[in-house]
Amino acid sequence: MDFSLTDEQRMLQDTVERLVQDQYGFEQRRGYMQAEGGFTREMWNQMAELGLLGVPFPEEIGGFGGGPIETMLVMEAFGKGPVLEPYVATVTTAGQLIADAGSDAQKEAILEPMVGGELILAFAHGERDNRYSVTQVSTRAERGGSGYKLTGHKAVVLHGDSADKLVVSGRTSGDTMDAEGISLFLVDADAKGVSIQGYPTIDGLHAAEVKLDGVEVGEDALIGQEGKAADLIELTQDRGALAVCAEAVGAMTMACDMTLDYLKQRKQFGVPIGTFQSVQHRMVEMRIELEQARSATMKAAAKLAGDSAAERRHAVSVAKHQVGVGGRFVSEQSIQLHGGIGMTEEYALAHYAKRIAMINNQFGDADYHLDRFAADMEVPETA
Amino acid sequence: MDFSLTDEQRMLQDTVERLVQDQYGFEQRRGYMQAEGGFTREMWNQMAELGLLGVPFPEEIGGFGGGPIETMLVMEAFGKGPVLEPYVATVTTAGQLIADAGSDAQKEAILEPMVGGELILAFAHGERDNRYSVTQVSTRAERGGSGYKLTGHKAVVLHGDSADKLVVSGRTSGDTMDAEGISLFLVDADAKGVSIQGYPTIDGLHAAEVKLDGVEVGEDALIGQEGKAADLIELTQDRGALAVCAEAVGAMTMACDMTLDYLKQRKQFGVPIGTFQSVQHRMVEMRIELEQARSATMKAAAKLAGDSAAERRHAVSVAKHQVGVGGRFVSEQSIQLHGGIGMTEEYALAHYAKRIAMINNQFGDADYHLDRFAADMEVPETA
Amino acid sequence: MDINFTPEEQAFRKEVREFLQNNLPQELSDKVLNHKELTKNDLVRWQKILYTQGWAAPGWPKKFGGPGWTPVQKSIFEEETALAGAPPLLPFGLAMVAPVIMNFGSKEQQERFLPPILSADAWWCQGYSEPGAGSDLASLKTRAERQGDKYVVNGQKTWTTLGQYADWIFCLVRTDPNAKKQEGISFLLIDMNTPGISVRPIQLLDGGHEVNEVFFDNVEVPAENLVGEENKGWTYAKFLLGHERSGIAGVGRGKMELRRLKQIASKEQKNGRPLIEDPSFRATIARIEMDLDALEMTDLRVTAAVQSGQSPGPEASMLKIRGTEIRQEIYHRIREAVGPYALPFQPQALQGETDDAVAPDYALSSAPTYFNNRKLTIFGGSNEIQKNIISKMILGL
Amino acid sequence: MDINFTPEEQAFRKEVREFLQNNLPQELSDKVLNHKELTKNDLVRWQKILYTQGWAAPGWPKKFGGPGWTPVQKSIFEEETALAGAPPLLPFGLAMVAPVIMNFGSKEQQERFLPPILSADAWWCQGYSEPGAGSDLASLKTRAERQGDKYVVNGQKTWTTLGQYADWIFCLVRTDPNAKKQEGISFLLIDMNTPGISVRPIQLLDGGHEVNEVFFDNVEVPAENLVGEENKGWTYAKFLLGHERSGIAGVGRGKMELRRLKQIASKEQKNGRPLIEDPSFRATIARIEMDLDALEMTDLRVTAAVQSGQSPGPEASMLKIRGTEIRQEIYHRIREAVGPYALPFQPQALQGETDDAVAPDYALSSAPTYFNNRKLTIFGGSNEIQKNIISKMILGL
Repeated sequence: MDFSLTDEQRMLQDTVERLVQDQYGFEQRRGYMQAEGGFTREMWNQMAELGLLGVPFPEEIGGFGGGPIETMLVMEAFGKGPVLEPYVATVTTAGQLIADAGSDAQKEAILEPMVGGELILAFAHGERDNRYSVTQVSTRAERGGSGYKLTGHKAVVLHGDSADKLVVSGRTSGDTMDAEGISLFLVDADAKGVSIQGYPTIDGLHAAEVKLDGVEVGEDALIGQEGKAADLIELTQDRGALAVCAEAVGAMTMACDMTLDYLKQRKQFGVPIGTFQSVQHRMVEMRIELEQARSATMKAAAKLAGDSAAERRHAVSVAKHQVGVGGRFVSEQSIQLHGGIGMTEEYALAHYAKRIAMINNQFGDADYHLDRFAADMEVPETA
Repeated sequence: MDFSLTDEQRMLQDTVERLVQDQYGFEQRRGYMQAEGGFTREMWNQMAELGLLGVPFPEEIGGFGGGPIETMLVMEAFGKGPVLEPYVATVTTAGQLIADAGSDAQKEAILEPMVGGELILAFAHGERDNRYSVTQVSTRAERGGSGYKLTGHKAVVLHGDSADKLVVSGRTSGDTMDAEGISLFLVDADAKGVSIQGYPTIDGLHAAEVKLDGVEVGEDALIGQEGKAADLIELTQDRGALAVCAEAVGAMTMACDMTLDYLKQRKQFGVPIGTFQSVQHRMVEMRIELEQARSATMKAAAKLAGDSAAERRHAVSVAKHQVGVGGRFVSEQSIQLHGGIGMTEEYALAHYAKRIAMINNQFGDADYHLDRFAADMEVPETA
Repeated sequence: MDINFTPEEQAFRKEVREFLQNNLPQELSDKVLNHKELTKNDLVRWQKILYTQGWAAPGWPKKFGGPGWTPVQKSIFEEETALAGAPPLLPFGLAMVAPVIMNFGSKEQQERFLPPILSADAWWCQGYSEPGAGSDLASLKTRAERQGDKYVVNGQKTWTTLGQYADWIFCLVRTDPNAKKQEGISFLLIDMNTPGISVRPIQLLDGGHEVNEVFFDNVEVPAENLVGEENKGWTYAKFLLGHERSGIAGVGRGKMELRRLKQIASKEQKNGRPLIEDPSFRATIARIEMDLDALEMTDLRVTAAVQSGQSPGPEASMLKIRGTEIRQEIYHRIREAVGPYALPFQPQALQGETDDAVAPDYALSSAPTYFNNRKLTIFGGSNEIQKNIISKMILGL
Repeated sequence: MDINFTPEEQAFRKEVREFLQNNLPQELSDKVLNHKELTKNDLVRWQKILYTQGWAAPGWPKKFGGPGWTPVQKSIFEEETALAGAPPLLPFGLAMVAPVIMNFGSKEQQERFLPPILSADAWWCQGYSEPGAGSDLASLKTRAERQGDKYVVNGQKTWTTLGQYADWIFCLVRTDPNAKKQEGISFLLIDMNTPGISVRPIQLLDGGHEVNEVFFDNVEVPAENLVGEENKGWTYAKFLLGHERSGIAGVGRGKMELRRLKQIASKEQKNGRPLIEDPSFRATIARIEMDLDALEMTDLRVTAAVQSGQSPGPEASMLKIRGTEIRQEIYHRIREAVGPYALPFQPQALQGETDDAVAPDYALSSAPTYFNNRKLTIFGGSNEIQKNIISKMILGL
């Protein structure tokens, strides 16, 4: 057991923290948001130059050779922005999925340019009524001609409006609720029949509705085995969940720190409000939630690096549930303890609070992960 | 809308409160507990003389002619003891059940002596595995000879060890889980085949396991219609629930008052602990839970007096759930704010705290009533 | 004890309900029920409809043109209008400055100011909070110096709700800087068109513009606009804070929002079935309904006490605490119910431009409404302050 | 970063587990796992078994006869013994007075007192709290006056856990009544058989006799029983309070109790099916397991920090708060799981006379255990005090 970081990990952490500290000031961030798609290519290229886009990929293709721990370190630092770039969409979900299951041709076409910052990806799995389900897919992928024809509507695709290529789930057989029969495809964002409507999200990021109207793709667009994508989709969603958990830990750290500062500075009735005991105890509870979220996220990262899917599901659900529930507490109480100023758009706290809260609506909310955990839960034999 | 009491109600309330105040001091109560069955016949007779045992019965048989509101007033005052006598067992559950559904002969044989304090009853419905279920009954009542033969095990029958007669549920047809086929019988406690094992309960009352081993009763022992007792059992359990909710309100009032006193007197670090803001706010939250419990109990009493079973179920479940959850909070926090002294048997607080907590284990706990409420819950049409 | 409404009260409820059916424009209730943005015109329009009926000021006595309702009638009116999706009646004129003018203002002030408040011809806002005076209101610094027949006002107010539309502002100002904190404060009525007043919007985290900062730079106010006596303003402020507590529990609003939650949970899916059929989500909703049901009874108990002449007092603080907690829980659950569709931020769709809307109104408004209503436990005396009040006033701690 | 245990640590866990399988009497684990009453003999018996193995004092260095374990090894040992249902090792001798004697006692004191603590031949109890000095311990009043080569002690201690069995008590006493609160306190070791000492049982609400009052009436204590310097006792007390924080989260115990909750919920029925299959009860259990799982990682993080030489410090307070909350929640849910069978009060059945038992041990012990464990958030520094510590030490508030 060893919670210390390797020298390489520490350097990575320093790099990202410095990037965020130097270039993600409140006003700077507001400026970046004005760019098309809600982030600047300059920053994205800088991330590429620093090697961040290659963190979880092998060194052969220009990657850092890292794993979930490294992703956690990057995302935690990103949470202190919070950073606007399509990192989770491109690198953590779609990119890692291709690295895992893509054909050699796909990997060659995608990974190096992606690591270099030239290619943005998005993971288009969600649908209007599927909530956070892994296997509820109504998008159809019919065999025809020399490939497949995709028809369906992909919902709230993170950074779908910036993506050059989309990883799309579609059903090659079975009914909407079947676990079997789901396949994944690599689709050009500008392919015929693809229409993408992007929009900002309330936490300052971007997402898109992606409509597929008889989009024709070749055999070579299939990622992995036909009809067998469910496990890969679940793994991908768990990776996304870990990434946003780590981001939440970073953002919760900032929310706690800002609140603590405020409690020391702001005076009411002639004394700093931090001298009121009920306020002190609330702050303590916020810190406990933060530490619990940090612990659960560390364990989830470790288990994502392991090879047991059951342990991964278990640990990711614990982390995402804790971030959902504890994050809600930190987000709400950081606003509450700030009072009115905590509700203003001109003040950085609100942006952390919003991001923390909205992370619950991505990659499975607290209820989703409680359900999954409870279904899997080990029950000892009775004597 | 009028929350004031009638003169008669106020007199009743005064009578009971005075009884409890004068004769239910902490040491007095400890003395009563030593008597057989956990209460004294003297006190029971006094309650009879004051007319309390006739509160919900018509004046013709010596009753007070009251309804659920009057029961609430009596029980709330009893909660300030908390009183040990078998009032809920005898009067509120078994007694009212007979008044509702008994034959003329049964009423004549039971009610007047009961109101006079000469006859103690108990409601024997629970079974080892039925938790709080209305309709899960495995006790069999087989037709035979000139009546029925009862076989089964009735669990945690409140004051079953003092009862002269028991109201027993048994199945005349169907399977354990069926709603139909349940009947009620009046059984002498000393009938052949009845064995009763009494014991104290942790909150200072008494209960018993009642075993029925081929107990033969006549046709005239049947209460109401054969096989149709489910609704009556549910009504009876709801009456019991309302009674213990009101008792909880009385006990919660005492727990809050004692805690408030303690906060003003007990000093730590040179000041009364009530000057610490986190303690103050906890006390405020306890009071809010108390007021919510009081409100919900009042509504449940009003709805028990009405003629809609659906509204009764709704209101009783709200009250019992609130008493379960809010009572837990008041019970636990009153101990917590007292510190060690709150955990000692020699100090009255512990007895209120125990009674409040254990009320959750009678007549349906918070989960039971949440389930029932959720199943019944009105869902508006969607536009 | 009878928790049922009297036949008269029931008839009154029926009358209100029928009036709403016939007179509440669906355009308005649609906006309210979907948390779309209400314009100034929407709010004025609705108050004028009520004005025609004589119901614009539920809390006013007949003498000043109010309906002279009992507390129970007011409570019924509030519940029915909330359930029907009527726009709120803004409190700043009707329920805040008007009672102060009625009780402490001169006859001239009453004649001049009250009628346009009633008819929605004058829009008022509140000038209480300052950057350094929030919960600790008495530490306010805005100065008003008497110069002949006028006051010259300098300073800043903040969190001024809908001040951008206001014709008038009522202000607490410091007239005696040497007196003790609570003394030396006066209550002044100021025309928002006076030179030297500027209003700066504060953008809130939900993207909306609801509150403002108001700056006073040598603003000249006629001395006749002083309410009551100079340096007695704190008395009036306390009266105002203690006066209008009816409806503080927001039970009607809570019921309306709970109904929305159920409707939304019936429309949204989980594993191919309506979300409301999911046992754990259903239990969550049931828990909220149980809490609200108990709160309704507590609210009625307080209302009945007021009706029989008792002061609501600090019990109102309990209603405020629990009522706001319940509302916030509902908004959280609505945001949860819509899943990933809580993310899209399309304020234009909530302002009526629905062409690009990617989700139903209830989904698009879910997150902004959740964030906006964090204010419930902060403004109007934070819940922490309410607990301090109860602790001091009821518990004597 | 590697959250897995090293091969050496895993081997150690295996060794502990095998030892427990072979040496923990089932009679004892049955009592522990069903919350039946443990006698003095039970506790002594178990410590003597560990003593034979050299494991009686997990926290002691080898020098004094301890196993010299690392913090991680200690944590593994605590978890495995808890999971196996081993009786607790009482902290009063092993983990409280012993470290003080090791660090501040004379060589003579070390040689005299430490061996019998290790071998369970001397039973120690704690003389800290007084009726007027609980959370505010430094306001203690028990006096010790130096008279020649002895101290004469007068006063009262309370909440003395298992003092009824004790051979020795370690006391904080006031030796200089004129000094400031924290100064003038000394640390004294007192033979419980000394004339003038009387022990009065305090009965707790669960029916058990676990704590006592101890009265001192002109009790003569040899001056050689003073630990360290006179009037420096507060330093040693603080050392003691800060020293033995390992295991404060009670993760092993929490896991064991959670396992019990699951087992009980598998045996108990709801609507004819095992309670654990009820979606809402199952979700309740799952929530607890999730909280405990996260706490385990937090505990390991703190343990690893201690292992690498950092002081656990106020982080231990977080572990105490969350750990006790989780345990109490489990006890509440066990009481809930057994339904009406939480009511029967049959202490004799929990002492082994099971003829009249009307329900399984786990049901009969459910309510007493629930009530008894209200102590978790009160004793050992209440959770409120823990929050004050964090507030001051970590947050700087």
